[in-house]
Amino acid sequence: MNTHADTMNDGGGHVMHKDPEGAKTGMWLFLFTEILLFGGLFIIYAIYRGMYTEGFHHAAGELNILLGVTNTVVLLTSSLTMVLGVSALQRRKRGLAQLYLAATLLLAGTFLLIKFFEWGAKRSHGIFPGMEHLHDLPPGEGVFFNLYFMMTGLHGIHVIIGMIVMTVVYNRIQSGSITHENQGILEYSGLYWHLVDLIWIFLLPLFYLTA
Amino acid sequence: MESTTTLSAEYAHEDHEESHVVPDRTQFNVYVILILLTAATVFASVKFPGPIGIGTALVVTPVKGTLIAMFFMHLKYEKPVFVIMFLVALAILALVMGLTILDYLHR
Amino acid sequence: MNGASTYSGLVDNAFWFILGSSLIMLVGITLTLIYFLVKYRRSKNPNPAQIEDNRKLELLWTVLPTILVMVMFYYGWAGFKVMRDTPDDAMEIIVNARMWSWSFQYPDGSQSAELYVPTGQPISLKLRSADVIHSFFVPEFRLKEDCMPGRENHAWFETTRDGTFDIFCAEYCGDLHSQMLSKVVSLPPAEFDRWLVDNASNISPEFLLQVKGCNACHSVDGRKGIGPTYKGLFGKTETVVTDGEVRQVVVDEAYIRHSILEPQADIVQGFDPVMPPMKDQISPEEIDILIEYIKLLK
Amino acid sequence: MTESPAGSWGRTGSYLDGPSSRTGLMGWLTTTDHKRIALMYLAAMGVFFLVGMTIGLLIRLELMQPGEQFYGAKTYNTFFTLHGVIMIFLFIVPGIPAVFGNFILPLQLGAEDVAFPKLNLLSWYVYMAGAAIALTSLYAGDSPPDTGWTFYAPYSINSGGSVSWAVLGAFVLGFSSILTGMNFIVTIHRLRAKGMGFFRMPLFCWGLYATSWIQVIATPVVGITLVLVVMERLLGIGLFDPSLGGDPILYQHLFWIYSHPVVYVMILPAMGVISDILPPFCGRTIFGYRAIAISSMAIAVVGYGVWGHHMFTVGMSDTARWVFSLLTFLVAIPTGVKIFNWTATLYRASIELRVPLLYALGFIFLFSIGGLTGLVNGALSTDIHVHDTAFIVGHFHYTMFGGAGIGLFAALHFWFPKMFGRMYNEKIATWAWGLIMVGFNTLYFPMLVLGIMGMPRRYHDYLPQFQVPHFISTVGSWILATGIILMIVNLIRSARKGRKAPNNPWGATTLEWTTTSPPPLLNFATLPEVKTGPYDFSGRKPGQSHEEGAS
Repeated sequence: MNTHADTMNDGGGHVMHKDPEGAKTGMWLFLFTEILLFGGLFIIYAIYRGMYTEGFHHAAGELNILLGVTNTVVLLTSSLTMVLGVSALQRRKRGLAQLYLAATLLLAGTFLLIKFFEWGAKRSHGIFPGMEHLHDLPPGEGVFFNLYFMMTGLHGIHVIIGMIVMTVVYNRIQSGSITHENQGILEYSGLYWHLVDLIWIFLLPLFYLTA
Repeated sequence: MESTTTLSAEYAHEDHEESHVVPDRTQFNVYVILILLTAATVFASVKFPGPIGIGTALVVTPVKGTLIAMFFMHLKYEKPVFVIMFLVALAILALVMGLTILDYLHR
Repeated sequence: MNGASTYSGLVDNAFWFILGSSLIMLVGITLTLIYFLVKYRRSKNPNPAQIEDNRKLELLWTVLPTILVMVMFYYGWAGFKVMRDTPDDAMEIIVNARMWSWSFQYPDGSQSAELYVPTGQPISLKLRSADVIHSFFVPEFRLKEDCMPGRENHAWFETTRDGTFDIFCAEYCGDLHSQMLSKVVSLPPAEFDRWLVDNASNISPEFLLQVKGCNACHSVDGRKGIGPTYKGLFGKTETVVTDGEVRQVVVDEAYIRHSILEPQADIVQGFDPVMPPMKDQISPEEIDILIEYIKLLK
Repeated sequence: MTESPAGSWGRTGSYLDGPSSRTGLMGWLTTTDHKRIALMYLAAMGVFFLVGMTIGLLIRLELMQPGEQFYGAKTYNTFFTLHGVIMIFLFIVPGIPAVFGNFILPLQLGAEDVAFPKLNLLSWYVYMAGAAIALTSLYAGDSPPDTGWTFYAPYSINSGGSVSWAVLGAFVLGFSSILTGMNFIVTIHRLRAKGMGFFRMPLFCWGLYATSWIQVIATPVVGITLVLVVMERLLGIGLFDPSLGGDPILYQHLFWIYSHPVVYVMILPAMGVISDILPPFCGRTIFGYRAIAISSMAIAVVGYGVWGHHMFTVGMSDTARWVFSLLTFLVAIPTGVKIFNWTATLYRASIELRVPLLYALGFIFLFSIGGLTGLVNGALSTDIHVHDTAFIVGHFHYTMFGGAGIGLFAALHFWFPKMFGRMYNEKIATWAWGLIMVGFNTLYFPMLVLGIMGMPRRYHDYLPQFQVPHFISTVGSWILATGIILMIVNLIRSARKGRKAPNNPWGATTLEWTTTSPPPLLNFATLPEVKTGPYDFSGRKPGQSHEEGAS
């Protein structure tokens, strides 16, 4: 008489219901918390940018636009492969889905690699959180760089988490526990990955282009 | 006493709905538009640093974000409740950001 | 507690209005509740009425409070507006807050540890802090504004009568927060002028210790405070921590001077690094006076 | 319906006994049953509350007389910090949602559990981890944190106390709060009983719904802010440190963007509790159901725009100050609407004055004082006088303890028979209530007076003119503590030895009373279907339970 498709037992005498829409609602709520997490940093950025317009302008000139834009393209492409992966599995093309997922992973790795070299270059110039040199810069430039490292750093952590999740999903498609009928986790990790992309879309102009 | 054993049936009839499959071609088009918009923003800010560059980024970036949310994240194909929740979250972020900026603008 | 500033009456009006209408509402609600409790108790009224709502009534108790709180907002704003508009003829005094003392600097450059003002003269305050957030609070003036490190806040007042009024630090600022007290002394203008002249010529070491806030933490009688005592300090060998390294130094003139200007450089072992740098707050001559004084404290 | 192996038992036995496969301590620590998780929260919070209360008593003891009485300023600063951190982050924020939200929400909705039972258990572990980290700060580093629960920069950046641990603890506790909030939103959206539209939900569910949204949306902001404070301490990133170009006022903005809405996280569920308690003891439906439900949402939304009233003296622009003042007054209106509706619910009712109703009325009285003194803080000129004084401490305790705390006690006495299947001694409970009410006002009312006199808060020592109210306040703290201990002893004894509770001892109408006391593991023998609003007393004598009405 239960209208829910599946009713499972978790061993403790408890009935668990499969509710894809509920799970998706939960996933979106989680994404909201991510947006607000970065939102706090965006507020800080807005205030200091108004306070130290000059300092931000000068400091932003030190960042490499080419690397920033390349990384944007890399992430946008990874979003595309992700979305294609999801629809491939929906159309029961398991191998293709895995291929797209692998491509997404590869692109995510590329993003991190570029970020690694970018940070390294800055570090060799004494520009890194905790380094004395930052305190000697003109007003606002230290704030800019610290904010840059905090925001791209937090974003980088999200990329790493995304890669871990995708690896798990890849293996579970392989083992057959994620299928076209049961593809929720793939879909949710896709949502997460697009959000990571979406946040980068906003970071690019803030730090590389318009400051 | 009630006699039925139905649980949470309000949305139950929709539970078996197949997820909407968006054609790959649509997603590919969205991707191309996103790349073009990125190029436009970069071009504007390199060629015309200052108001035009900043203005372009200010207009284009939210458009890119909307495209990702609508197509890649399927919001266009979800029930309105998801869009409403999303907009509420954004509105609250905008509210608190706006009020904070208000303080600094009038210092 | 009687107000003693020109705008304290405005603030008190807002207080009376808000507290008065609040009291009426509180008593009204409480009495209504008690009346209903007695009148509609189950033994007396076994058959309740199932009233779900009443549009008119609900509209009434939404609209009336809205009007009431808007009036409250207006009263609060009216008093506040006056508090924020410093008159043009105000005398400017700089308030320096630091852990855990106050000093006040007058237009002629002289300083004092208690705030002296002429009665009936608007005083403009520039509020500064050397370390963490403090808050300048004079209850009798209904005046409070924070002293923020890295920026300058402003406030003003004009006393309406001669007298002495308490100054508190109202923003928590560490160990001796509750000792960070001072006084406003409001004098007739002629007396104030005389006081100002006397004060400017006072450069005794005891006065300096007070004005610069040294004696909040450093004793002259050997008592252990937040910082080391001055008694027997000169010539003593101290164990200090410099950049995380422990070393021994003999206290001489150079060491004292350096420790006043940049206190965080060498921290005497067993003490917290809480002293603000005095670079902008003390002159070389004043340091010399203090050094000579410390030498005498055997 | 696919019956689980333990199925028949899961629908008849008590959740307290557990299936034979899961007994003892492990049966609790690995449970995904919302009711058991609720009790685990209750146990943990009870301990933290007692610790916080003890520290509070010690603070009052020191303040009984001016001068140093028992311990020095350093210890005092540590004490008020710990009292704040424990009571806010460990007790009152998770308080009603984690205990009664968890226990009652699925029952009121007619569901078998929350939407994500495993996540629910995870929330409890995250909560315990956060508590452990926060309490680590007592022993890590040179000295315990001494910043106050607000962690204001730059003091929190420079302080020698182990602030980072306390801050990290608060950060982790935020996660627990977010997870609970997400779980409740999805539960309310997806697991309402058949026929239960949003406007047929009990008002406690509405309170939780509004609360959950605040938890989800506001908590991340303080999360990132607290992380930045830790980064500031570790790396000197200078975002809040004025000596490195940062702005301490920005820290306060970000802190209060979360911490003002979070007072609604504390109070909205309590308001829901009161709305649920009144109808059964009045034998009638609540007055203005929709207005109360909508006002909860209104408070949640408007609550995001009022945080600036914590900052009227920090040097914000004058424009921002009056805008925040105006918005603050707007939030008073939906709050007033609730109080008027509750009062009107007593009109032409059939009132049975029993313990839960006593607590509900105590809530209305104390919270009214809290709310009305809040008007003083909303108005600009008056707030400037009382800001950072004992008045704020008094006001805050009237709203948060008199509101959220007494609301929690009310919930405890209302749902106790359902949770433990036993009744408590009502006579002792009434005495405890009396002591709590007397002690509460003796303790906190003098603080309002002190604040208006100009007594700043967080003072270890004070001038002689403040002595009398301080002395009275300390005496009040002893009366209050006696009342609370009496209440706790009574409840603990009754949970084990009280007489068996009927399924519906108060004659209430919401769904949790239609199942057995205590409920079975799967909550209902047969899942309910809803055909009326939540407080429909038609065809029922006041005080009569479901079954009695039917027979």
